[in-house]
Amino acid sequence: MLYSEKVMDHFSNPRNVGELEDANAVGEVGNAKCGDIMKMYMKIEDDIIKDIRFKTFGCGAAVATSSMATELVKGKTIQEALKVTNKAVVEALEGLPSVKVHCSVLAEEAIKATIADYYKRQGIDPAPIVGHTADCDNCQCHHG
Amino acid sequence: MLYSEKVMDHFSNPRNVGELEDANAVGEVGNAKCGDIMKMYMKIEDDIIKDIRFKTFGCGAAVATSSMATELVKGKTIQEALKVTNKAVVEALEGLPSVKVHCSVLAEEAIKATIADYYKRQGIDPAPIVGHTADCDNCQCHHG
Amino acid sequence: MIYVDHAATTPLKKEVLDKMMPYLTSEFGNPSSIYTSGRKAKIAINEARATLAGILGAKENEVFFTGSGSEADNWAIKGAAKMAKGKHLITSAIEHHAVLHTFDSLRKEGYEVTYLPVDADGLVSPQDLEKAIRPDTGLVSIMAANNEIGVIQPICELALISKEHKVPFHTDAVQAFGNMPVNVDDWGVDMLSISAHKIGGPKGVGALYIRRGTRVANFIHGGAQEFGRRASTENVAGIVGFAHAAKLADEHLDENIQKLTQLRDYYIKKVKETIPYCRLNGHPTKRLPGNANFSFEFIEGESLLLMLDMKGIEASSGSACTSGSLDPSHVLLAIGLAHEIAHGSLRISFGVENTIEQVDIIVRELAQIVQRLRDMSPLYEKVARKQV
Amino acid sequence: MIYVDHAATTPLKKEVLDKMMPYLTSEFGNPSSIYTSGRKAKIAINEARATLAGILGAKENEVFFTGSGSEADNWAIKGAAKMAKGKHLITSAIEHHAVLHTFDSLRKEGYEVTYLPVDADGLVSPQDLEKAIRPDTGLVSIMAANNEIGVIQPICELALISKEHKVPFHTDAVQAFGNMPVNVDDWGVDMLSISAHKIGGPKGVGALYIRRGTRVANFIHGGAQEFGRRASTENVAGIVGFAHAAKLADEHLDENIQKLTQLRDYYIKKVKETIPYCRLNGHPTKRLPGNANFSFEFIEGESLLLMLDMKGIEASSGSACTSGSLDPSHVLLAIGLAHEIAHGSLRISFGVENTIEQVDIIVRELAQIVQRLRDMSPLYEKVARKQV
Ligand SMILES: Cc1ncc(COP(=O)(O)O)c(C=O)c1O
Ligand SMILES: Cc1ncc(COP(=O)(O)O)c(C=O)c1O
Repeated sequence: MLYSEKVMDHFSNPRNVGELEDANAVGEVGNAKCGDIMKMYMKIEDDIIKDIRFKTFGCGAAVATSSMATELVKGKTIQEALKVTNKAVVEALEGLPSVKVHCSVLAEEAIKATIADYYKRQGIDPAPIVGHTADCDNCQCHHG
Repeated sequence: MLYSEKVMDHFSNPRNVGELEDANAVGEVGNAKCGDIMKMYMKIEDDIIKDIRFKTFGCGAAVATSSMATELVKGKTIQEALKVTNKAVVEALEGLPSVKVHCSVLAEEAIKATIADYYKRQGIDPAPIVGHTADCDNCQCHHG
Repeated sequence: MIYVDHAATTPLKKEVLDKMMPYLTSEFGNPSSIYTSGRKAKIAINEARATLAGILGAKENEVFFTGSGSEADNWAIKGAAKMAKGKHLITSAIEHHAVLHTFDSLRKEGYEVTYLPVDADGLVSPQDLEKAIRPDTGLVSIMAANNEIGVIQPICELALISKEHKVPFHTDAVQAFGNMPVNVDDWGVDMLSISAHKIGGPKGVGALYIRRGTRVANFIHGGAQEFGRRASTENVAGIVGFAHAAKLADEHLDENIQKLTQLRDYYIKKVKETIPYCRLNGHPTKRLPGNANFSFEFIEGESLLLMLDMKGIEASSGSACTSGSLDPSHVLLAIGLAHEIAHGSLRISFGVENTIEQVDIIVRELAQIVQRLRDMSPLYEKVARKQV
Repeated sequence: MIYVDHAATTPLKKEVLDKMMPYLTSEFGNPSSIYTSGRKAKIAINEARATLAGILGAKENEVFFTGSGSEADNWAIKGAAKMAKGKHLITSAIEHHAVLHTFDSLRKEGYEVTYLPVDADGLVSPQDLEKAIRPDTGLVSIMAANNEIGVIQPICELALISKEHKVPFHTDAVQAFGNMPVNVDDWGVDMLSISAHKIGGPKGVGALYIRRGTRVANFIHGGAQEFGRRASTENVAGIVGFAHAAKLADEHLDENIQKLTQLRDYYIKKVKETIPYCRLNGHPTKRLPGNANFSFEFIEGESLLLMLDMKGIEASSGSACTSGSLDPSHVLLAIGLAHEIAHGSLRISFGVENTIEQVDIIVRELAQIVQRLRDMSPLYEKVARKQV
């Protein structure tokens, strides 16, 4: 199992790590049992993701995908952000070992969950816009 | 499978090898199918083995046991020669690999068969004196 | 670089390589060949076998070289199962995968396997074994020392129970050998697996001890090597290296144990003093001298390893063989750890070349890294808040 | 010393050892470990696998390293038999013991095995295979080139017949690999075994090619090494050495074949000219470039070998693996030799370091030794008398 240089870069210097004091959207996906939790904080203004932070409990790939995902959506509109797929994250990281691809799925779900939270806080039902968001009872531990 | 130095000595410089022109006893044991034939020539006078030669088709151990067996009985009386067991040959050779012990049995049988031939030529039934001699229908190829 | 993952593999000792070199250069003969170079190779193997047998307290014709510890485990377990009268087998819940997955494969073939549990310290209870043995039990296999948490089982007692019931007893001593006294008669085991690369020997060579009279089917069929028990042209250099590594380990066993225990205990004490929310996994004293396995709450092991690696420290999270897998270690779950805590474990396994100064460096770096990972962990957030 | 037993084993090439050395010294990491030294080892294995796959015309995830050629044979045959729907298996009468004894072990487990005969030249007939295949045939295993008489089988044709009947086809290419072009697609085989020590690589490492989609049960269970197909900490140095030896053999294949063929044909011509009562065993041209196997009537092979050895010439009588056994070679019996003639056979297998001058020495010494042994052979007596 070998990580790309890009993964190692984002793991060792994760971008946008930490909490966001004035976040108006927070999402959390994954569960501790599975060994991966991603929590995302966004500050959204005029449908644009002005700022973003994350906290992650997880492996190297989990940290790197979190970091890359935040980079990919930072400054983007909500609509653009919702189009960021796990595949885009994997590509941006120049590949992930196959046993770690689920981390990129988690990253995609973290973005969606955070945006869903934003809509909820606005009193808007996120489901029609964001689609089904991560539900950790469905999360499978034994991907390998 | 490792041969002792003594075996290698008797193999590389076999004693008493060849035919004996004036032999008055010749015995042959083993068979080609099994990969071992020992033929012994003796010149017996006054019940003493005055001279002895052998020819052997067989492995290193077959040659060495033939050589050692001839040495052990040369100059001995028939009675002494009949007491030479395969064990004595193995001991004199400082051991044989277990898969090769049957060669020493063949050597013992060769002595007996040759002495039996001597008695036969004298018109004496060898069976009561020499006992059962090698019968190659009983010889087993698959000792190993 | 500070290498503290000797349970995964060890550096090949210089003296061991020196002994191997002739067999990697001029002495290349095939030990089955009867000419000079073949005989030299054969003698080298015989000597290596005598050395190992001597250390194990075994007879020479009871020691068979294999291509790895895993092969030895597979051979022992499948070979004994095949010859067993019954279809019931017993092992423990914390075996190495080479044992566990071998039993899994036998289950698929119709065998029934009982997995003895372990207590919170990681110990198998002899009473549990006693209770588990049935008239149709064909084999008991319990490891001598665990690769993850280092726990040393009461092999002597367990083997005795097995013997009383006339059930052959195998032990995976891959981690124990070279790190504690291992004697097949003192333990009373019928089969025992070992591996060279765990004790300063080369990778790709192991051995299986089979007590005379124990019924075990062959595993690799073919040529008449290893007394007709294990076919393959022998890895002469590897075998010679294995024996020499074992000899060195044996000669220095007492001093090595003392040194490793000192490093381990110092490390354990320092970690407990320095890093909150940690727990030592495995029995505090019935453990391999070089093994210290801690769980650090709120963080995940792989990240921890990678960050340690960036600081030049090479250690392990669970067993090296399970990396790439996403399940937390079955050993840590078996001793009762919650999944999320099991995920955050770090195994340090010292070797004699490690120093007290290195331990200080490791603990210092480790404390910082654990803090850094906790700071980015959503699980720690809540705890941190409560603390304020 | 004149070493002409390359079919038994080969000297480890200096360049190969050089490539192995880093992994016997500083680069000792366990390839399953995720830290730097582990990753370096992993990369080395990946590269070795890519090299071998490239030479074989295979995909990288179709090549699995093993601990020997014998293990590869055992794995392929037992693994395919286990997954087969039927209980009928086919092999040839002249396989290496690693194949033959593996089939024997399966017979004991209830499989039925058909042993295809060979003609006087040692060739398996495709028609025989066609006839032998039944609806319940689960595997065909026929060696590419024989280790004793060097005969090269029509693998392409044989594999095609197997394929037409949807039966997986395995070939033991341990002797073929490195001595002739070996390409899994050209041959159309589903599995193929090779071994490092036959091509200037180290002892104790082999490989099994398994075509994607071929159903083969695992053989050594445990850790997730080799894509989860073959457990054991990898013999990193051995694997690296294997790949480099294969690369060298591949790069020089044409010139090596030319050189070996020249040595072989010169030797065969000289022996025929010089020594009466001899016969060349195996097909005169469909044979490995370095192999010449003669039977010399009235003498026994072991004595011949020992005497050659005393003159510094190392050669073989039948396969090295069968030495110590008293049965004449099953291969020589299969091509129709009488027992007594089979006993007197000598296999010379040349390597590229041999020279024409050495061949002259060999033939000169051989002629003398054969005569000496005949002079002490009671079988020759009669012939000699007739001659007078
Ligand atoms: C044709 C053939 N198959 C298999 C083997 C076994 O290979 P290894 O010695 O690597 O187990 C050999 C040589 O010993 C061989 O010549
Ligand atoms: C307890 C235990 N058993 C078996 C093995 C397997 O040994 P090897 O890697 O030589 O196959 C290992 C190490 O990998 C181990 O720690």
